[in-house]
Amino acid sequence: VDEPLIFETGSPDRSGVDLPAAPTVESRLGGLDRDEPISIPGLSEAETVRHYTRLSRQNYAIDVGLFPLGSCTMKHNPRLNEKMARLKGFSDIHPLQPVDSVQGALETIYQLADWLKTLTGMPAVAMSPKAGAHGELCGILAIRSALEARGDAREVILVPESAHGTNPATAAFAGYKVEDIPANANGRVDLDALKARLGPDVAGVMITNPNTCGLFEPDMKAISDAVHDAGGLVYCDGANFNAIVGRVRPGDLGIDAMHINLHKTFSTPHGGGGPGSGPVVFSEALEPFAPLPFVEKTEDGHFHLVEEETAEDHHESSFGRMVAFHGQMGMFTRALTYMLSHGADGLKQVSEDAVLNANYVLRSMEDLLEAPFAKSGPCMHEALFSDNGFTNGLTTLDLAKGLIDEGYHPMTMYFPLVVHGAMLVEPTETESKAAIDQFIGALRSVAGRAKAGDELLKSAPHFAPRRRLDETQAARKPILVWQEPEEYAEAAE
Amino acid sequence: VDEPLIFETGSPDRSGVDLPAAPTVESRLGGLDRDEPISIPGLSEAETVRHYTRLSRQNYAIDVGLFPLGSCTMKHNPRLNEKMARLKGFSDIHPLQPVDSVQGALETIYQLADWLKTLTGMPAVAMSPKAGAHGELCGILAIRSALEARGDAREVILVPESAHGTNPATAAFAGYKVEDIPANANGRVDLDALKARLGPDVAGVMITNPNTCGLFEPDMKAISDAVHDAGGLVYCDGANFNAIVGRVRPGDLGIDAMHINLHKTFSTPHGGGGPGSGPVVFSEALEPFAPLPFVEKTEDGHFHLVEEETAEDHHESSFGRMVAFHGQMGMFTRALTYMLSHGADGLKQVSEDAVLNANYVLRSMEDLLEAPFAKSGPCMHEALFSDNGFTNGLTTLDLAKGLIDEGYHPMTMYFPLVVHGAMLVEPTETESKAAIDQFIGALRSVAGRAKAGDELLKSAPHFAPRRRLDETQAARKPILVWQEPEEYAEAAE
Amino acid sequence: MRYLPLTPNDRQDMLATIGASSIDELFVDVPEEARLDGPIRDLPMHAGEMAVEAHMKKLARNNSAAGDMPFFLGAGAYRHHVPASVDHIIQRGEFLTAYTPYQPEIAQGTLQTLFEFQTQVARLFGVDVANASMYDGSTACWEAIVMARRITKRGKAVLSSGLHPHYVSVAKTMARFTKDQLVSEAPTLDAATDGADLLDQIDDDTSCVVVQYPDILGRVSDMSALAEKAHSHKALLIAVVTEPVALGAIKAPGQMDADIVVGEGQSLGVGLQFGGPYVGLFGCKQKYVRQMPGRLCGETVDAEGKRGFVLTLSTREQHIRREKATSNICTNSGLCALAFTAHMTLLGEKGLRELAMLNHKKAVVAADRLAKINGISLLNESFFNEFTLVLDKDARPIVRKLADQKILAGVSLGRLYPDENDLAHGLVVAVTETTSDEDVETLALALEGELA
Amino acid sequence: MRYLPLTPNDRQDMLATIGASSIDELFVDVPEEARLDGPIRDLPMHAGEMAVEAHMKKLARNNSAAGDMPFFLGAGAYRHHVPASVDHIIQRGEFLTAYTPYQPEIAQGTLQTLFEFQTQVARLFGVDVANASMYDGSTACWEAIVMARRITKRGKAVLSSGLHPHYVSVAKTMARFTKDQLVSEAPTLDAATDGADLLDQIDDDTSCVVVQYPDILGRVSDMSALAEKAHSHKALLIAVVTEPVALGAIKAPGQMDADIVVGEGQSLGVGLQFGGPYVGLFGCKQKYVRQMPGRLCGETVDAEGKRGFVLTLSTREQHIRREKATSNICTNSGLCALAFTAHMTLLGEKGLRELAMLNHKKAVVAADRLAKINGISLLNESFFNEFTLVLDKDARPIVRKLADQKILAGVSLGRLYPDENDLAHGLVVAVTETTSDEDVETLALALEGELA
Repeated sequence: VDEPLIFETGSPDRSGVDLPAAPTVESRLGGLDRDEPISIPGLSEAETVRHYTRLSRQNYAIDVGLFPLGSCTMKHNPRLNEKMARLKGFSDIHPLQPVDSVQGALETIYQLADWLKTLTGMPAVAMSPKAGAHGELCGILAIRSALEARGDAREVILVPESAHGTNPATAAFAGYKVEDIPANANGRVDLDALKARLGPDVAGVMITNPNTCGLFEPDMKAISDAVHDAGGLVYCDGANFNAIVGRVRPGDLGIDAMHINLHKTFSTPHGGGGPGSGPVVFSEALEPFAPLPFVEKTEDGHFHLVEEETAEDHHESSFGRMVAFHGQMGMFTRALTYMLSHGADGLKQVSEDAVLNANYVLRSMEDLLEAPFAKSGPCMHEALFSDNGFTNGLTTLDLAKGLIDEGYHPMTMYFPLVVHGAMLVEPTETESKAAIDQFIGALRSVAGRAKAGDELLKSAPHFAPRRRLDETQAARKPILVWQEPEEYAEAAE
Repeated sequence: VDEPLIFETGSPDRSGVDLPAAPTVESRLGGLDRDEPISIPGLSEAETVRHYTRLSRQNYAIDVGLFPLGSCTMKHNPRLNEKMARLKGFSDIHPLQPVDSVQGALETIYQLADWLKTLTGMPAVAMSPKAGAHGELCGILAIRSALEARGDAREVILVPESAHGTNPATAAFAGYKVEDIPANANGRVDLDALKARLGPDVAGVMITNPNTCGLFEPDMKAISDAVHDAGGLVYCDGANFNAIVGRVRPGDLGIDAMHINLHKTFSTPHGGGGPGSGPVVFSEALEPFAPLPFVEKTEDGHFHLVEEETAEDHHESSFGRMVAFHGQMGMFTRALTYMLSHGADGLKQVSEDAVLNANYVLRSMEDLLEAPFAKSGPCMHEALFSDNGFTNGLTTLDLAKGLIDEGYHPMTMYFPLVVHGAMLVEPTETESKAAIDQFIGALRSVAGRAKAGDELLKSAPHFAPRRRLDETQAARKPILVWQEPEEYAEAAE
Repeated sequence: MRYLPLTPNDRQDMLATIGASSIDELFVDVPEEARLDGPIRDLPMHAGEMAVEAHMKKLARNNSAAGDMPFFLGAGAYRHHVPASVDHIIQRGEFLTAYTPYQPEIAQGTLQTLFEFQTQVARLFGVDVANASMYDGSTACWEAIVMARRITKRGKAVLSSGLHPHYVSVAKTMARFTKDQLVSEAPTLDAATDGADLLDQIDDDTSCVVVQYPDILGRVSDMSALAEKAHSHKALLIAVVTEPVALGAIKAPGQMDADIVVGEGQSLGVGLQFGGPYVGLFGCKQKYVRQMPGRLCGETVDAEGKRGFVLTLSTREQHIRREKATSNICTNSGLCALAFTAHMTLLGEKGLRELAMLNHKKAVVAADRLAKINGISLLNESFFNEFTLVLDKDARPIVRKLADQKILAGVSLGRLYPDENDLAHGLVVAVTETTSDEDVETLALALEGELA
Repeated sequence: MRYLPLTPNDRQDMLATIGASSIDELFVDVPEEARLDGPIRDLPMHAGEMAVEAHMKKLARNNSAAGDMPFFLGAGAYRHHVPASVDHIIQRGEFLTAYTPYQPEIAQGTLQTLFEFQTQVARLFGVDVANASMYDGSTACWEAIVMARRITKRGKAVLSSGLHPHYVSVAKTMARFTKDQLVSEAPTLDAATDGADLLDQIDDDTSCVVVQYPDILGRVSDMSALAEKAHSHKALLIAVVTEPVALGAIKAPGQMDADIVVGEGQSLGVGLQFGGPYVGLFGCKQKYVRQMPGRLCGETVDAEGKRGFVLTLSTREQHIRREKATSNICTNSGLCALAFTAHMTLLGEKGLRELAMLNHKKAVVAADRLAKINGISLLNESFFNEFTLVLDKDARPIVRKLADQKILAGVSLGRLYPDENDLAHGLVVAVTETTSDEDVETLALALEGELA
């Protein structure tokens, strides 16, 4: 049974809330009363709960099964985190309350900042970025500010071709020109090509490490040194920090700025597409340019909020404000809860188990699926395969949709771009061996069918809430809002 | 994908909890240390959440769809109730705390008692019964105590044949002989037959009103008067109180005791089979015999707990204690929340809408399904049909299983016993007209197939998590606990 | 009204379909004189979430929540830490808002968890089988006595003086009507349990002997001799466990040959909740399975041969057998059983054993600290997480006074046995993983103040 | 460790399959000198739920929760009552723990809610289309300015002085790097908005004029003339709504011909949360849809012709277009959008209108009460649920002092505009359905005390 839209079952006269009567005074709306219908239907509470419950059951989620999306790090979201974020002392405080009335909130931010600095070996962190891509922007703005501060108007950012799409987009959004750097045969940045391109016009590089092939960049320190020698700065995309947390500190690799996806490494829920949270750690070179606001601790244990007004004293180089308030507080409480739960020993175990699980998948599949970089050594937290060897025109997409019929969410498809028909599998550390074995069994089955050219795969999935959806039609004439059927009809004419 | 049992995937060495180290002292267990394996496997938190999430998705529930189980009253369970029950002032207090430290809890019980007394027009209520059947027991024990107190050792309880099975079972459990009273052609108690049977050996009657045919007993007052005249007392099964709440007060009908299912009329969740809660209201005649403990309010606004110790002063006739503590506090908070939400006006609307919805189903189906008592007038909160007219050997069971394939939980089957192949449909007041119309459509479709003799119905359901399950095999050689496969094998020999 | 979806138009349309001109016509069977006009008096009108929440929060604030202060109460209800995921699981709408799994094809979620629950309980108790839960420990205890009567066809039950006094009260209430004979006494402040006395009470009229383990004073002792004596008279040993966490540290009753083991499962997953809802645990030997009360979930196969679970042996139950049923029970405590089994699954044997030893050893440390106080002696030689202190004065007023100081000091035996003056100096103190060293020290200092 | 299921045996078995002798071998690519031995120093070891909960609760207790005291803050974040069912819905594991719906066949739940969300937002704003949400209102505002630049190919944006100063700050931060020209001033304590001044600023270089509605001082005024003037210069009108509940009472910006409407959706479903996560709302006229940033959910059909939903127009997005993308955004605020849409569904038009009028009329009553105080005058002639009081002295120390007395009095303009001495006497006060009459009286008395 398909779940209808609220516009098809609700009524503007129905409501799932009861409100007290308003005081009987004249309204004072400046003559702007909204007279026309708003046409937003309501449902009773029972209908509302059922509507969303039913819809939820059409979703795949970590709570339902293994979610091997490479580069997305779908690990378990502990329920304690949810409970802590809902404590009224965190959930029911206003961002503009006087700072004396929110000392616990400021201390929470301060403590989380301290964990992030310690784990990365970096001296500063900007907490306000709202997501990973926002963190990238933050890092690039700091780099640009630092260069401008020394009167250096460099205009180019170098980005490896394996980078997340956000990297070039961010650099462009901040006004930079973007140039690619090729990968070498082992899936790493071509150090020589990079060195050859460095020069007085290059503001810096954006490198993902571990990179999007799931590999550690062994030359990272050399890259950093080369960029620094050429007068540039190094941005690291930290989306894959969960592969090395507790075992490697980016600060030891010469990195100047790196964002951390709290919703990946530190288990805050993805929520079907956000909210994320992307704090950015900074080297000493970038620290003075960090955005407002941030939290400082004074000698007497008081927590102090540095914002526009107070920044003038001792943080006059800040490049300014990126968001209205303090960042994703709700994610901070969850991430801090997660860190305290794991501790230094647990976080090390996290990265070890994540890497172990990924290598276990890699070695359990490489006889069946081409693993382009497997020969050069172990992978980090994710295993990369290509569709070389599929027959009968079958593609990575078909394998992915076939996995759906096996009861799994597909792996990441066609990313990174450097591998043909790329399939990026990241089991994460919260999966048991039994769960991974079962997944490998399913993946081997579908991979075998893809190599054998099984025609049925082309029309997979067959057992999902929907068959393949027509994305082309959706994009050609976008229908983004519901319209009364009559209007549909007119639109179709 | 079937969800394995925890015994098949878990490990006694794995745990989803982290505990601090125990102090290093000698244990003092009297030499009774548990040395042998307990063999209870553990799962990590991630596995645990996923296990139960997956299992939950094999359940039908109100949150998933209309749940037309007659006599079970599956109405919406408001989420505010859940939130209130979890306030630490209710959820984190011990039943034996000094009464001064739980005044709010005692007041909650007192307030709920007051609502129940006012809604039923009865002067007293026993709050401790744990469920409806436990409430029946409470009422029967009070009746027996009252009769014994006047030296009257009557031994028979009369029960109409349409009664809930719990009624005769309760009377027997309390040491009574049980005799049936027949129903008349209109599905009501045969008043003449009842009067004829009354006499000095009859302790009382247990009557369900509205009765299990979904009909109001119009002679209720006459029945009560006749029983009282014959020296007996009247127990009313209040499971169907939701049909009349706010419109009829049982106290006005001469009833001496009636239990109220908080999980039916007052929306506390059924939880897959409990916990229930079955407070019992009493007439003046039975009030002195009510069980311990209960709550009184003193002149100065203090709430006083009457238990063994304090009962001696002014409640010496109590028949004693039925449960260890105070009853289902968690259900009291939910029920009181529900009552406050609805208020006197809302509760009246509840019974009106429940009755309206049931009659709407009755009249929308009676051309297709035989409705044995429909001609005699409206029904109350549930509509009763029989399987007369089904062909090809199809039965009520087949129709029920066919409804599953339409996406619905079946109605109540084969109850009440007075109707052949009974089907008892109770939509409740929390369903919208659209939802009921959709259900009627499905029911008409399956009923049509049953009358046409559609062979496929015999093997329904086809689209559920399981096909029909072999209940005979389950009962013949019960497997109630999981055993290692080896033991299975042996057992099969 | 937020829970009622019918609009006035809907109601008119539906009345038209029914052929009635008004709602009142549908209530035609209700005699005129019994019908109420308008809303019932003396009750408030409907209210929004904000107003209701304010009302309930005010009531809740007027209680001293255990987590807000040092807390040492036990005596049949124990405060343990419940992992956050347990509450998440029981709030899944598919569990919370489901009914009894009478249609197994669409209730495998509930049924499989019950099967897992039964297996966990049986293993924890050391018996062959367990049911799908009862109302609570006290009613499970009475049901066990009735079951023993059914099995032995005898009516005399010997109750240990260590059995929770509320459980004894419940049994006495019922026995008065069922004419069962109960042999029962109050406990004495003695380090040893009444095991030896009980041996003497068992005779050929005895249906069962009922022993709590650990008992109401926190004492633990071996029940094997009682089982042997009972069996030699063809009577049954019923063991009652009010603190299931104990069985992570001490032998299971089944290992001492108990025939029926019942208990209160509240400790795991459920929380204090002022006494309810709780979850009764019920297990027994395989040979008595058909005499067991309550719901049972059993394994079977579906029409395609796939494993599945159903409610079974319902021929014992009231909806089939009516007055001949083994019990009038028609609900279990499903959602609490789910909480119990989810918590147990999180623990596993490893976690359960660790939790039990943590409870025990914290209790040992606390007992030694408190026993050092002038005017206090420790009754128990052995115990699990609960022990009895004997004060040099009446404990009850002290408990009340400490509660006013926001210290919940334990359960005075005077509260449990108001008629037994000999017990008035007794204070039962429970210590769990939630008790901190500071809590113990706060209690100790407060008691020192009262007893000085 | 409760979140890590691998046992030591599992790890050994898996290493054997991999062919590695130790975990260290898997980290071979990490240069020796960058590897850490043992756990990172200066951080605590792992801890159980109880210990972590105690830590976090201590931090939480050290904040003054709005619900515990009279509370009047707004200025871009509003305290509304969120129905209990909203939080239940967003905690469903299938919503909470799902990823971006890149595989639509198994993500229809998320996708359909986004489609419903887009429709609700578009209707609320009075525009044709809306996207699937942005980070928050402030970033949505900047994205709208960039979008206007893309559409008009002009770089001058005229910002109303009534635009939230943080939103202005965010835009200034970005404009410094993108070289956009921003025309912006601080507001003045005037009953009228700066609409007339803005008209003069619009010229043929202007990409857009950005107006907040209601504005930072709570003022509401008709934007139609601005739209007309903007359009006459082929510039766009961008309206910014920080309090969406207002649109249940006052005309939608789209009804005044705004081209792009952005806003902060926090008021519905999300809660205060110290500023985040919130949910940015973004809608526009149909003709600009392909220039809109952020995720979009669109309707389509599956291979069997059944209606379904997919993410669409992703050719605008970074993962396809890389440096040519319309924005670098690659998340929305999915779970907050779900909370918003669930709350809106519960309200419906009827509930939204009632809620809006309740807010407004409570604010009217409060404004009149507070304006009676000697030393206070009310700035606004018209407003929704927020208004500005002009005190006869600096408001900021008073706000701090009242906070110490557990009264959260509002937002002082001194906090928002530390450099603008002319604004120091301003106090912005928000009143919602959660504000009681007693709260208002408590504030009034406290202010009387301070201003006496």
